[in-house]
Amino acid sequence: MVELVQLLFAGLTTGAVYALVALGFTLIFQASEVVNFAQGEFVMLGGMVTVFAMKAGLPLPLAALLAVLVAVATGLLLHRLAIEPAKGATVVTLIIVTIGASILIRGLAQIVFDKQFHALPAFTGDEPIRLLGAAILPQSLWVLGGAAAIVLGLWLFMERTLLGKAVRATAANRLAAELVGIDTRVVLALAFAVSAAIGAVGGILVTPITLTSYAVGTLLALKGFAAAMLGGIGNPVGAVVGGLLLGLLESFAAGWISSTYKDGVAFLVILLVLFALPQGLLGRRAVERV
Amino acid sequence: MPPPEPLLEVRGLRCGYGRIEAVKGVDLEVREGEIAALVGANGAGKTTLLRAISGVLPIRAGSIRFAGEPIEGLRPHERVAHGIVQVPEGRQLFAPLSVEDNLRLGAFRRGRERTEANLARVFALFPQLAERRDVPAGALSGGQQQMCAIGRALMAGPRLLLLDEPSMGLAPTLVEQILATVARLRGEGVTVLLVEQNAVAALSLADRGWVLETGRIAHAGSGRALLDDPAVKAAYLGL
Amino acid sequence: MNRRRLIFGAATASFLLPVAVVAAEPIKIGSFLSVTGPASFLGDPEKRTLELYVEKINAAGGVLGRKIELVIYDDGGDANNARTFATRLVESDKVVAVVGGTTTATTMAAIPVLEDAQIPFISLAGGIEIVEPVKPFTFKTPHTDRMACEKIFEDVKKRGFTKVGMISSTAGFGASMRNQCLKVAPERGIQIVADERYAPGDTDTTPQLNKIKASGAEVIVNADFGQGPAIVTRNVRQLGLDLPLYQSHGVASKSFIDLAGPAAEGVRLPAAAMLVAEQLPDDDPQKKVVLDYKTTYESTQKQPVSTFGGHAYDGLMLLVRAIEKAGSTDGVKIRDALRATKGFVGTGGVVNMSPTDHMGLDLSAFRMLEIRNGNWKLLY
Amino acid sequence: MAPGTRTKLLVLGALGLVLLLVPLLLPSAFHLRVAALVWINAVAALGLALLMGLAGQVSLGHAGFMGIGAYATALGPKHLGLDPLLSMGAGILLAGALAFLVGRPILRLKGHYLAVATLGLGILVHLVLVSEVPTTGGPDGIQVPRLELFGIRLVGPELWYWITGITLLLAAWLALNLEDSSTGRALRALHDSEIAASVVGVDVARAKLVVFVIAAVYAALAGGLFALFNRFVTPDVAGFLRSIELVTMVVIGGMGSILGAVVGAALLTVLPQALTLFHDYEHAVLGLSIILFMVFLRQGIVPGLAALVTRRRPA
Amino acid sequence: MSLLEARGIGIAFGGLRALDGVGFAVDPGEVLAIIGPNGAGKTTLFNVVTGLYRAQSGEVRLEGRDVTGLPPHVLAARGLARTFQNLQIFFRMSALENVMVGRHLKERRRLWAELLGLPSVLAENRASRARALELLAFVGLAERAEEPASALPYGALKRLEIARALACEPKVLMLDEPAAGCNPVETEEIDRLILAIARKGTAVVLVEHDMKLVMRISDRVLVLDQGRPLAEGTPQQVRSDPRVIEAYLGRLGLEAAHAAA
Repeated sequence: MVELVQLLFAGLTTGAVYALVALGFTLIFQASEVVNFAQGEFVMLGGMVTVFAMKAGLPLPLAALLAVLVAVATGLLLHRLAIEPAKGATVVTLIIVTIGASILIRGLAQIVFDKQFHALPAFTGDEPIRLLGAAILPQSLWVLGGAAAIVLGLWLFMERTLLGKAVRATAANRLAAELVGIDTRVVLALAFAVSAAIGAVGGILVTPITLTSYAVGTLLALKGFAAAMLGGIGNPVGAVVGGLLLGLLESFAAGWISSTYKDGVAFLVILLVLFALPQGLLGRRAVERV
Repeated sequence: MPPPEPLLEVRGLRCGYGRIEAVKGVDLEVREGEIAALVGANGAGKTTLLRAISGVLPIRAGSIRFAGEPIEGLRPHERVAHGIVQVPEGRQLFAPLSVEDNLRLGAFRRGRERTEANLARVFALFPQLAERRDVPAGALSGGQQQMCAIGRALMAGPRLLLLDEPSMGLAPTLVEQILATVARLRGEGVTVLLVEQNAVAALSLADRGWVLETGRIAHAGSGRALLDDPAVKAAYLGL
Repeated sequence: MNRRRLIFGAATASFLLPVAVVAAEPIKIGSFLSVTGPASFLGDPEKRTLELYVEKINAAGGVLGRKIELVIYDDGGDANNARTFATRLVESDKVVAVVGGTTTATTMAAIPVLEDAQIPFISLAGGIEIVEPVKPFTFKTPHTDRMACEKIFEDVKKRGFTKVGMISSTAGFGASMRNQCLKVAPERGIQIVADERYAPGDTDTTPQLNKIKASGAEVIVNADFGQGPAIVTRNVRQLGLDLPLYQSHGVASKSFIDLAGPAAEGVRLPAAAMLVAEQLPDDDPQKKVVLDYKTTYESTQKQPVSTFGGHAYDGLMLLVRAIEKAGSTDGVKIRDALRATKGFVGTGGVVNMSPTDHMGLDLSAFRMLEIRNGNWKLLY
Repeated sequence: MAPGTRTKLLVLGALGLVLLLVPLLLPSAFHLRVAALVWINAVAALGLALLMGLAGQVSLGHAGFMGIGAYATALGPKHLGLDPLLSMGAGILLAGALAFLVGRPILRLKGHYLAVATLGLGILVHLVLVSEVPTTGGPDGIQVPRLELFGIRLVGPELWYWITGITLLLAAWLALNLEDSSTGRALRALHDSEIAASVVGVDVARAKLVVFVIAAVYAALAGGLFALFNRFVTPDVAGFLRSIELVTMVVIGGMGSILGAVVGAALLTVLPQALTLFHDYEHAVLGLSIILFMVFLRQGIVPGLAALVTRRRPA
Repeated sequence: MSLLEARGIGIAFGGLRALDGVGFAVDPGEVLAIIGPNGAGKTTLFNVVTGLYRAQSGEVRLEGRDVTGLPPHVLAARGLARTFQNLQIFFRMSALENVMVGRHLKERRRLWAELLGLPSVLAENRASRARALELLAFVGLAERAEEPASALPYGALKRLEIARALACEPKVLMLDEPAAGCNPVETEEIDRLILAIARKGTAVVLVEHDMKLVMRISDRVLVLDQGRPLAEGTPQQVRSDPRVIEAYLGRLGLEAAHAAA
């Protein structure tokens, strides 16, 4: 029982970060059909900028804000300088563009920052909370709470505001969106900015637990992508479910099956899920129209 | 008294995709309150021309003036703000969003109060939409989708409505209904530029028409005159 | 006639010597390091150290009166790249010797190339297979992972424990040290009761630690470098596991203490003397060398010293010494001189090489440290 | 002469010419070594180009097959005492068999789902290579014995330059033949519309499986060549980044273009060597170059340049 | 026994009944038109018969053999070919190659021979090419054979699809709105084409909105409404059926239907 709770929380914490990355993937994918492999770099920027801003003497909240701003600016630049000029290119070409962008951002980060690992202090102390005999980090609760707040906020934005609906409209039909007077370039930029912000917040929340360095983005992008696909791409709920599930899978696989093959177990499950449900868990099962 | 300035004036317009020039120097004008019809074979450049007017396709040469102002430098959403609204070919609804959301998004550039009034007006025009306001637009039947698309355009309060193939893929009874709606809109003071496959129906409705042939205007005149033109009849109307 | 000519030649040579020094070709020393990628925190200080000291050597007049020219490539931690760069150093840059190879994998990939070309190669990686069996032109400066296992187990026994729970990374150094520890354990009377792994980049190891907890282990040994050990250390404390925790020399830099935070308190590890330079007794032969290096590095690079840079320092100095001793840049002669190294005091220990020992360090080169009050404490 | 045959001769001629010219222009052993790496990568990229460019199926795990070919070549002699060449053949068979087994369920997936499934497959292969230390040597890699043929040791960059170059030429010839055949047309057709292809009688699932197996075999062949040539392999050959690199080669060179795959392989193999000039800025410049190439030559280098040339030519 | 026979086809998508108890039969050389308002299930019926959708009830028989639920490529091999309402063209290929793909079933494929480019493969290519050129000439696209399909105008693509379907040498040809989006002149060409195909003994089933076309060329007409059969008979019978006029034709359609007579 203790072990179960322990594994559950470990999985949820990791999964929450995957979920945030997957959510970023989904948002940009919905608005532009671009699978943004630079999504992990936003998480890296969130953590790294906060670390270096705090080293420069800023208090945590200000440093975090700065980090989000830097990530958002990076996201906007990515959109303006790489995605926008490549408009009309094929899906795979756009993927390669974002991979190029991710190498570029990482390359710049290793110059601007350094190549070492860094930590942030936990927001509310390191003293574990005891729950059913298991030890839960206060920072884990920050991660879970933060992720939940982001998901809720995003949901309200998309469902309840006209601007949010404009984003969904652009996702559904870009031409029609332009024709009703939506500036789709702004909407796309918005999607990149929001994705970057989500990623950065994830990075800030999780760095006290996981540490960070200029290179942490690649792996997160990979896992986030897998999570987004597991849930069914283009579906924000799917992204969150996929992320949490992937985190739990890894955690329980490590705890109960084999820590060596824990990533293998996770990907094996993804493969099996896709074989059974080719559109992911919550993806739209569109009947092909001919 | 000189004739009033045209609402839309297109001069020497050229545009196309890639290496293909689909519209090769077109002049036309539409006056306030008219129904104007653009007919011609598939691939003649009708849709391309409409896309250039609404701004989703960049032009290569020529000018477009709307209400006396040059608009060729404006982006599509800015043209919507000026009152040029296109109902695209194939409806292009926001399929996963509800009918009401589709309509409200039509008024994306307008104030909230007028949106409510407009919504009531559209629902009055198309009562079937009111009944299904919470249904995802993608689940509507073909005719209802066309109504929704026209309704969405009306939400923007257009001065010039660009209608691209509103009858495409619809059963004959529905075509009649849609065309009747177009005639009714003229009565409400909306200027309409109509592109139609169904040339006879379109021209019999239109005050003014053009026959487009491989990117150039081949015949122009009042709708009636074009319908009676033997050359047009033989080549385009199949009569 | 022949003789006269020779004498004349020699005279001319000695006369022209100062000119010759200026005009002489620089000695090219090559290096391939993992400056970026997962081992960048090793490769980066290594690169800085090499550049720093080559500059210092050149400023002091060079070697054999010739300047050193350093050619460094970044293999990004990829062994295949390392091999290509090794070839490039040999074929294209025509270096006389190589000091580099951040990881065991990159080193092993490069060895055949450099051996074929008969180029002396001093590796900066830990794996024991680099020098065992001995390869004619391959040397290394860091302690091996096997030595770390032995040192740790020695300490474990001293404290009266025998049951060890291993946790290691699946990649590179961690994997290789795990293998060595598993091999050494029975010899040292140690029982490995748990053997858990995690992937590089993993951010949570509590599932694995839970299993160790359940296995009845008395101490935990973590084999890895980079951020993994910091996460393990934090996780151990977070789970409230009250077991002694050992790390390896792979974490021997101040950043580990920063990363692990208060959780690092009480962690033990075998490491080179450099980390505790100030605490060394004055009669310690290494004291001067490590203090010198530490101050030089920290004052110029504005970052805390690590033992990894020290390995590069040792490698470069060993090589320079050998070239001077050999009086030549011929590969075989340098190799012979390297093999004859005796009593070289480096940051890693006192090096005594032989034709059968291309590392020249013994267990005494390792010190047992414990982290106390956020700093290294020399135990013995 | 049919247009298909003309293109075939043109492409093979161009490749052959480059093959002959490189040793004349860049005679250093290091250059030849890099060139041999280019040819090896090009073989793998070619297979992927058939899968991606011809049939429109993405694989983000293709390096996994390369890894199988490479490790079979390394492990056969070590554990089973097999001849390296024989081991390589076994590796190629193994990769083909694996592709055949998992191909059907995986290729039912579309677009990004296919991407993530192949990604998973690649990661699983990589994971096995990393984890099974007693067999594979783990992350530190493993030495590969020298290849001996009829008692002659095959060593030296010149020799390997020719071995790999001629293999590439053969691989390209086979690929070009496939392109201009019934199966090739079926593959190109299903790229545009699987439904239309199926209603004219193309067994879409089978056609995709065939090209997937061919692509896997090409990759495994490249992996085997790499192992023999490099004489050292690490699990990196099967890693995710290698897979991405292969995809980038295909896309940057120009999807669906045989020559493009070779150009892409050349660019991505040579570029990192050239970029060592930039030292710390190496990665930033690499990332930037990829973006610029894709933005300005979005169909890929070969088709992009071809389009430029034809546009310049007066009509 | 008819050449192609569908009986009691029923299918639902997410609870919505798209087809319910629909059937038809055609004989060699016969032209059957299926008409009905949008959403009546015409295309769905096509998709069921050609194996793209799996029906929940009913059966399809081809030459008396049960072919229900067989995949499209197997049905194609049995002699069923079709075109699509929304064009399904291989845009990366030339017009000629599009039709050559249609020869797929008539080509012998041995992967090894293809990889090695053996003479037998080259001969096969030549044969397919020659046949495809003939078919392009038949639909009036001979001089555009080498052009990329993406460069052809809409009307030409409609005919290209027909040529591709004919390349399979089908016993039954199913055309989904062959004249949609075509101007009257193009429509007439298609009209002639269909009659020529039927005259050669191929059964033609078509879905079409253009009443003039339907009335001119059909032997029989099946009217669907909301997934159910509404009427069936000769063009004359159907267009004077009050239910059909009410549900579908309307004033304009009726005019057109009579104009064609």
